[in-house]
Amino acid sequence: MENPFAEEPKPTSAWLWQVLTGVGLVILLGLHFVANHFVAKGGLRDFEEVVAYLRNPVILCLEVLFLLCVTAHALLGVRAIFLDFGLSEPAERRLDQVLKAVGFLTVGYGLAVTWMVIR
Amino acid sequence: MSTLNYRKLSRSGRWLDVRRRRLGMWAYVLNRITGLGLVVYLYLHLGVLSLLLRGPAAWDSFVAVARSPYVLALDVILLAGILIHGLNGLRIALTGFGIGVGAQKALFVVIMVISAVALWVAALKIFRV
Amino acid sequence: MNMLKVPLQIFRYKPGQTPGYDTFTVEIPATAHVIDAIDAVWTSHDHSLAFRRACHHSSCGSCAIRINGLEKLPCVTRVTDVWDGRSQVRLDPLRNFPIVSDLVVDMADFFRRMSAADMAMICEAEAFLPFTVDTFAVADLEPKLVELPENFSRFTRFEKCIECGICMSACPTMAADEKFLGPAGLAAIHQARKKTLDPVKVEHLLGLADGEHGVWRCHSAFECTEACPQAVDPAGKIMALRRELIARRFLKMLGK
Amino acid sequence: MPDLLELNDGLFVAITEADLVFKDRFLQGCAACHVPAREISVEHALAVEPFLNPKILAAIQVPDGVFEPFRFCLAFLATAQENGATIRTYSEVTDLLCAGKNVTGVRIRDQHTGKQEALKVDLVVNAAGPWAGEIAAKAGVGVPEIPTAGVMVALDCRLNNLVLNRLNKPSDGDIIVPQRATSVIGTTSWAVENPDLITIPPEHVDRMITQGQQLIPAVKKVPMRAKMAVARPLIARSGIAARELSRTFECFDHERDGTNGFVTITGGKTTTARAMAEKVSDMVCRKLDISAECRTRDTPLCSYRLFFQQRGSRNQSFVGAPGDRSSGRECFR
Repeated sequence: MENPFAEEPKPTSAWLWQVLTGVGLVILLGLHFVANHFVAKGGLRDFEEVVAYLRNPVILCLEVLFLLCVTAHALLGVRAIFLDFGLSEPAERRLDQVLKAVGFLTVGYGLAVTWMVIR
Repeated sequence: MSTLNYRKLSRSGRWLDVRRRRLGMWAYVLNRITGLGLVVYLYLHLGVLSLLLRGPAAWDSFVAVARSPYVLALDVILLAGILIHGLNGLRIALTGFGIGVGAQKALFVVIMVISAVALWVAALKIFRV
Repeated sequence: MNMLKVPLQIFRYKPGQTPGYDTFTVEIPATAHVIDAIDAVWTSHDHSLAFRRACHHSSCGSCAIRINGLEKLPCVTRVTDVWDGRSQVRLDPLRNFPIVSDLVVDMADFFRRMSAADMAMICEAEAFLPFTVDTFAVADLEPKLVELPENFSRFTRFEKCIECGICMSACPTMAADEKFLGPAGLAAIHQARKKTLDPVKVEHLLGLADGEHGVWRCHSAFECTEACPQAVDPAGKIMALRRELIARRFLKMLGK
Repeated sequence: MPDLLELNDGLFVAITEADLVFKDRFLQGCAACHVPAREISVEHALAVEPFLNPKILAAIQVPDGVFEPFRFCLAFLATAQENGATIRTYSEVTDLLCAGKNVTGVRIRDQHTGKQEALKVDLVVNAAGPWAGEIAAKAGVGVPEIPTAGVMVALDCRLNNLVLNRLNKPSDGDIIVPQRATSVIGTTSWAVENPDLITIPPEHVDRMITQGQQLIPAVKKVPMRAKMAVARPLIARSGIAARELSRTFECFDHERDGTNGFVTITGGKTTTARAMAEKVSDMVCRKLDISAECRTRDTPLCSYRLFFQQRGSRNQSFVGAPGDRSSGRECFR
């Protein structure tokens, strides 16, 4: 029998991205937290404050970056858990497609909400 | 050769079994549980943000609910998850880059201590507002 | 000779039958190892008990099982170290392997992994004695430098890894993902990579480890390193491979 | 087979005047057998082996090596499997099938399944090691073999690189074999009734430790990792004590006892395993009228790792099987 372990698999950067987005999150979540829950009085902004806050272009960029990082990190994490189930090759490919779709929907939704709020 | 194999489903749940396991395993399981919790929270959070689209009244009534002590208690749990997952993530990143591999257990203890202290401070701050 | 009466609870499974536990009480010397207790069951209680053993001094790696749930080599584990004097000592086959019968597991996929890494069992010896893998108590002996005899350019020594499968059994990732190269396989890739200067071979070895089910599948639980009876430190080797693969990726990005 | 050998040579050292007297005889013996033995200075010997007894009087270096018996054996079996052999592990020979005085097959019990099975064969080769006598008795023939046990003591660390021997006639505790991270002191020698039931006499273990200290004094400072005793098949010679029996091997065609279809190979040691196989194969060929030359001398062995791969199950994940293809039974817990 052929030895399946002796074949070089496709290289992957998933773990590296998980770590990079993770490090990004530590920084961005820190900022997000401080800005939204510590600086804001009472720990949360009311509607007017949220709109004003998001209209600041620097904040907007950071929040969008945060959205990208957190979605990627979360879905890579979910993917890692699913890969631990020892899926077949086609199932692994399907998993990637589904998670990519979920990722685009999540980011799209987040951007849409933000756009409608600051419009 | 006929062999006894464990069912795939029961095998897949084995990562949760921490009986007689050591610190590194606890860190892994904690990281995974907090990670799953945070994914759930992420989508709840995104869902809640849709209230912003329903205008100031909807949002501000949510803010009022969010300031109730019960929700604040949930916030403390969330914060615990974030602290453990975030700091342990840094530990995994470091060891993955080949740094502090020999000290992984000590690192885990350190992050748990930092988490506990930070959580205490944050909880005091949250409930005093 | 001081004798002990030790109750053993042993996992039993024969093809086509329902798995379960059998209990035996064996009489063995107080200085006996767990493998001697298993031997005693086989010789004086039940000749159909299937188990593996060969060298009796942690060199062959064939006897690995779980004693009270933890992966151990029964040939170097004293009964008194795992028995509290009252309760039964439970013996199970390794986890994460198909069970052939009783305490015997199917090592085929384990050795497929080891064959893929193709690590030679022989390596160069350090220039000092005594040599010990760190799990065993170091005697209070000063290390002494050794000189090579004429016509010798080096002393050789067997690799620390005895291919017992304990790390694969202890690994939580291994539990579900059959495609995972596993701690032993990855540690062997690292060791083989360290021993070669041939760039093609290095490329191939790193390529083997650089997959979704290679070094990146590890969840850093470090159970393999904790369980390894030979101080191979598979988790450390996995981290070293990650470091090298990441470094190469960054260098490639910089166009080198 | 270089992958399975630590080839670090060996040292024979003289500790007493009596050992020194033996030296010339030893060197002459080596020369007669074309073994390139050479005397090295005591200072050099102590530099090569720093834990060696500093009081040694002479040291002789000989080519030697240490192997891994289990992997060595697997390599033989893997090569046999690769060449078409079927290997039935965990199968105990419960009886021999006989037609009159002749042997026509074996009855075995597979300990994995518990099933009994009768195998009809052209010829049975009894290579059961210390159990050879027991098997031969089932055919009603005798083999002059004495299962002889020896105690070995493995230490918690490795104290020498070369195989250390006492320069004298074989005696208890006269050798320290290093392997990987251990040094193994050997050995004693006593005849046993049942090779399956060997009780280690505690005084033998003590003797290993005290005798071992003659070669390496540091032995007393190192904890014991394991102690074991296994039986070797020694060929009996009338009037010779077990300790003095040599490790030669012999091949018996039981036609001499009036029993056809049955051959026993016994005695010997792993060092002579291939030669033993050659001798018995030649005898098998002669008896079955096959004219073939034994090729084992030039046949490189397969990797021992193949042994399990050739016979084990396939990894289900890779063949894309949906779900679990096991016996369908769930292990509780």
